[in-house]
Amino acid sequence: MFKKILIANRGEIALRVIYACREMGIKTVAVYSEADENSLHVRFADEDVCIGPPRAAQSYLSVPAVISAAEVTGADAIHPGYGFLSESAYMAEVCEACHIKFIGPDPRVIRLMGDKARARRVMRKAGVPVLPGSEGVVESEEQALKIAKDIGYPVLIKATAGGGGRGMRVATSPAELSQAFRTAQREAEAAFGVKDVYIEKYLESPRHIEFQILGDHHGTVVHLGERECSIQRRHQKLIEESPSPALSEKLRRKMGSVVVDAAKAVQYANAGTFEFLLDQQGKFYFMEVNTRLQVEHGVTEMVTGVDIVKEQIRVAAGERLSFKQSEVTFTGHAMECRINAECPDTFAPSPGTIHVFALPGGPGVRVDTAAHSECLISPYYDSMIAKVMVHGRDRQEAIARMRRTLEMTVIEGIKTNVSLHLKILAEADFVAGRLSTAFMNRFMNATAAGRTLAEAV
Amino acid sequence: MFKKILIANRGEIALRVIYACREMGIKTVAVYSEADENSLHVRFADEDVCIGPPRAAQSYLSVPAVISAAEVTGADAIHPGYGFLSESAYMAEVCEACHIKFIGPDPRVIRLMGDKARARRVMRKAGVPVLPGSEGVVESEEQALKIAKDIGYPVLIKATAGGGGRGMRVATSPAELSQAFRTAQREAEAAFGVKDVYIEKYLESPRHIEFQILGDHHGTVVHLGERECSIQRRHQKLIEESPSPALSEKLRRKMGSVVVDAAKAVQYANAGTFEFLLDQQGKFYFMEVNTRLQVEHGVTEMVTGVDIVKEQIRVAAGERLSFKQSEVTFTGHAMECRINAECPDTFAPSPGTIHVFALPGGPGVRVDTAAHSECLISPYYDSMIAKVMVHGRDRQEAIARMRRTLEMTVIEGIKTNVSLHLKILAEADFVAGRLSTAFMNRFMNATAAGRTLAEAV
Amino acid sequence: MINVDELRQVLDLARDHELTELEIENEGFKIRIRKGGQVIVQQAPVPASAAATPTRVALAAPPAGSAPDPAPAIDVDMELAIVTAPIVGTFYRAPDPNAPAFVQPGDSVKKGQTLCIIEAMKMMNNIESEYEGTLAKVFVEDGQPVQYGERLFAIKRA
Amino acid sequence: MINVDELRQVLDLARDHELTELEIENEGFKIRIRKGGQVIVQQAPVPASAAATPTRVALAAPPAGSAPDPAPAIDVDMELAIVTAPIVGTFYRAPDPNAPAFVQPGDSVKKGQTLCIIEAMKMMNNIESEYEGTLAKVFVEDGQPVQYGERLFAIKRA
Repeated sequence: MFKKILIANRGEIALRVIYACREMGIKTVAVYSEADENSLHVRFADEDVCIGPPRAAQSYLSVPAVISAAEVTGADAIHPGYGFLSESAYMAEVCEACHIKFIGPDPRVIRLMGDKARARRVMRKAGVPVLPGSEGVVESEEQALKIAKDIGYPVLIKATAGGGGRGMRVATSPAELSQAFRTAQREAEAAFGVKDVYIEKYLESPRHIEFQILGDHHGTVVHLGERECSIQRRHQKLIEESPSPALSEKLRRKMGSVVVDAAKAVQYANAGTFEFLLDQQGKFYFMEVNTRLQVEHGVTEMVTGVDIVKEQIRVAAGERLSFKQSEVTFTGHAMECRINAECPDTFAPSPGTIHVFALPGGPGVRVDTAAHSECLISPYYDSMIAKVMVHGRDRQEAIARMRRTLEMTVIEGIKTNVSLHLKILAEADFVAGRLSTAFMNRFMNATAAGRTLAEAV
Repeated sequence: MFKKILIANRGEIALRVIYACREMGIKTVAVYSEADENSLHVRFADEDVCIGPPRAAQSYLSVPAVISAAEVTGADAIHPGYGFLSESAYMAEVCEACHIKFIGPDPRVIRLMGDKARARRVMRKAGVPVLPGSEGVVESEEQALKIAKDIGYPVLIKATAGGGGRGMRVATSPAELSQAFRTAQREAEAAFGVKDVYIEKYLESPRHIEFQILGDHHGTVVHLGERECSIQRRHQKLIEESPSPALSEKLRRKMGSVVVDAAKAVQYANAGTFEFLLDQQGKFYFMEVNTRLQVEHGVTEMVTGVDIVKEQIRVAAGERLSFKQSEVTFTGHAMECRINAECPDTFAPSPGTIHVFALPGGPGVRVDTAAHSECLISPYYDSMIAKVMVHGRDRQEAIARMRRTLEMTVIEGIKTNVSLHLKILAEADFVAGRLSTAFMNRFMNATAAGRTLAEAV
Repeated sequence: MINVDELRQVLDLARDHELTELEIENEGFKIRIRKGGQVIVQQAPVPASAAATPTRVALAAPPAGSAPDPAPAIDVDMELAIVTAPIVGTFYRAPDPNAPAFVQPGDSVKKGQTLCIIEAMKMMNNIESEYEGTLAKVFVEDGQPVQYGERLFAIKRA
Repeated sequence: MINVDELRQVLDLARDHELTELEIENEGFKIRIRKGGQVIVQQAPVPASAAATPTRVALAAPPAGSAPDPAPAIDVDMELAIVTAPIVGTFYRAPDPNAPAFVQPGDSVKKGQTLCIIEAMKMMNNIESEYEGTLAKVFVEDGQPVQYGERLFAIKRA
């Protein structure tokens, strides 16, 4: 087992990794930018190294800075958390070259899954349903028009290097397609430095369903069931839950076995998430694989009792997974609300000092956060300040528990989206489990219409 | 179902009841003394009523004040929490007379269990093993000497109205007995107004094992397994866990069925706890029944997934228990540390303002507390400021999780016993599960000896 | 007692509204702030007999609109005695619905004279005056619930 | 930036220790307190070129003993320039173990002159002076790890 792990991240996920390491008796090294000197992850790591100025590109995203910090502290492994360098194949390769274990899949797998068009091809070969679309990169407008004609409109144009909704465009007609194709290429080039795009069939109101997997270096891959993350705004997840109200036991087993087979086909080791779209007829289509720990992993931990971060560390150290697929059980229903430092109406970020920060306890509540009273939420990084998770006997109890938890949450000094979450949780469609990735758009439009009406009266 | 519940308590347990009520859609009324005006339970209840000055006798312990508050607010039920009026048969009777539901057992059962000597007789009749001892109250020194000779020394003299270790004395010889008998009577009279005492066989290093039960008004009684609460100092519990490392599955089933049968024999409805001593040979002896919600109920909630407070409310409203004994499952291992505002060495209370209060999250952690940054811990009430609970796959993981949670707990402005807990959690006997009610005495003596040695060197 | 957080909130509000002078007085608690000069915080003396109701300090900064209501302000210098509720219950101004009130504003009041009834647990509790003087104000409407320490009457002492 | 909590902690400490005067200075941050007079808090100007290391404000009130070490205090008025580590790595004062150090205290230093090497990811990175002057102090021992922003040298500017 590792003796010392460097955590190449900040905020709540850095603390989450410290929790796991302390429970396993492993020493930790925190790295931090100058903006994070007073952060809890620095306070609670055994050692800490300042690696650069506030801008992430020169600190948390700097491979040399992180690797040097690992070298000077003698860390034998690096946990990248999520975001930052967690899906950098280059980072994983440099770790390999420096004989530091990267706690994540092999660089080969990261690189493969990072190329969305190639991943799609490989997954289709492994028997995973993918949306009808182009075979890899679409080179020209003519080719795009031909493919769209074959698969039928609407279609989605996506950057092969994509993520977060950038370089993504919908087209409902040939006329729109020409325009959208060029826009997507431009956006892709601006955002990722590569203009390559591909084309897929566009689904109207699909659900976002993802499967959590864990693989070890002894050929074992298990899945920990699904999470439904359909409540998104501009491809940013807001609420995640497990199980999905849309999956029958039969569909869960089918998707689970497809996912496990596909992961075995690419010799997947460590934690990963297979993302799918599920249409209204119960058909599922592969979107992408996230080759890292996910923000919303806690939801799965609550229903399965598996500590995903500890398993990541164990398998990275060469150990076998501590359980078999047949030992995985699903109990009750879990849900997560991402609390962001932002205005609940305009979504403008709201950095600043939190003067009061108090979250309730009680049965079935878990809060992962690096925030506390009198802490500064810096403008340099992500606006997520806390993950409020609840677990109940069923979905209804989970929703009731989430509501009382958010109602009794006190965060003062900055604006947060707590009130937005409470409005979503009160929506009839949400309560009934009628979710889709179109939910938030409809919700925002209805809210805006309500406001306009109220102003008119 | 009730429309509005008045919570006749304060602190974390008042919040705990608010959590349950909000999840069930029931309105709440907080009562408070002048010392608690700024407390969270007042803030988060739907209504609040000041019922008296800081002294509990004139506020939280005042039956007229609490009942009047229920009447003026139109509450249809009262949840008494633990402590204060929770085991007052008189309170339960007044509620009955005022047509307000008391969320607890019938006054008849409370009164029976409150008389320790009578409860012992009834339990023995119901087939529950009790320690050899007197048949009810011991009137004279002569009678005491005769009984002690029959059952053999050492013996324990206990007040029939006892609790918290007051009116309790051990005697190892006839000479000691005469002295101890008179002292116990005097203490009992001073503490409870009744000098009645009885005699039991005294066990050397027993474990404190208690069973959580729930009964409804339709004749169903279930047990939710045991808690081991052997880590006590002066009869105050410090650490509780479930399951007990000492119980085999066979013994658990046996004790569980004894408890359920006994509860049925007295037509027990609502939540209750049967306390036992378990000797080193695996024999168990009835001590007493607590006819209320227990401080440590959360430990049982973590391993069973049952929300005990919600069940209390349901059965008080006349509903059936929402599950059967056969549906009760036990998963993993849970542990609770009671965090007190006190000096960890001298145990002197440490009231004052908490300036910083931050507790970590992560998987398997639950913190029930009414404390927060900049809150005042008043000198009028109990020194317990938080209950830190953890749940792990097994006892080892639970201990590791508790350690990392307490290590990363930040409470500043007052003294707390967090460091004491960390020392206990590091003890070889504790880690090995070698627990007994004598543990803390041995631990304190060893610590004191260590200090003396260190000072001598 | 001075609550530093409360003080800070008050000072923040004063700044936000660009006040140059602010004075809050609420049953024995008094804050006076002058900008450009000094900050003065002082606790005004209250008659020992009146139970001082503590100011609620919510965790939340109070919205500007909910600042202490200045309407029923008690001028301490006028030697007003405040009678507060000694128990929780329902407040009645008269012995029965058809009877006249025990006392009306302007009436003279003697020590030991019944001022009102508070019903608690079906018991009618006569509340008697500890003061001699003239009834200045009735704070609670007939038939309303009162909590412990709630203001019932102000008596201008003789 | 002034951290008010820190200041309060400082003031509490000053009171607890019955100090009549206290001065803390730490790379561009300066607090001076005089009791009986006024409280003066000011941010001293630092040379724009030197990276100012922020003061760590721990959640915990710092124990009295861990107050900023006054030993390597930099007198801003003396026009000392501070060279800090631009990268994380291992600090070497000489090109190889047997060679003499690039610079010694008292040596004159030119702009662009190599002051030391920081090894990071097996690469030797020459750290060059941005200042002209005389080397006043070396803060780090040869072969020690340095983090970003850590002070390496002080140069008395010409």
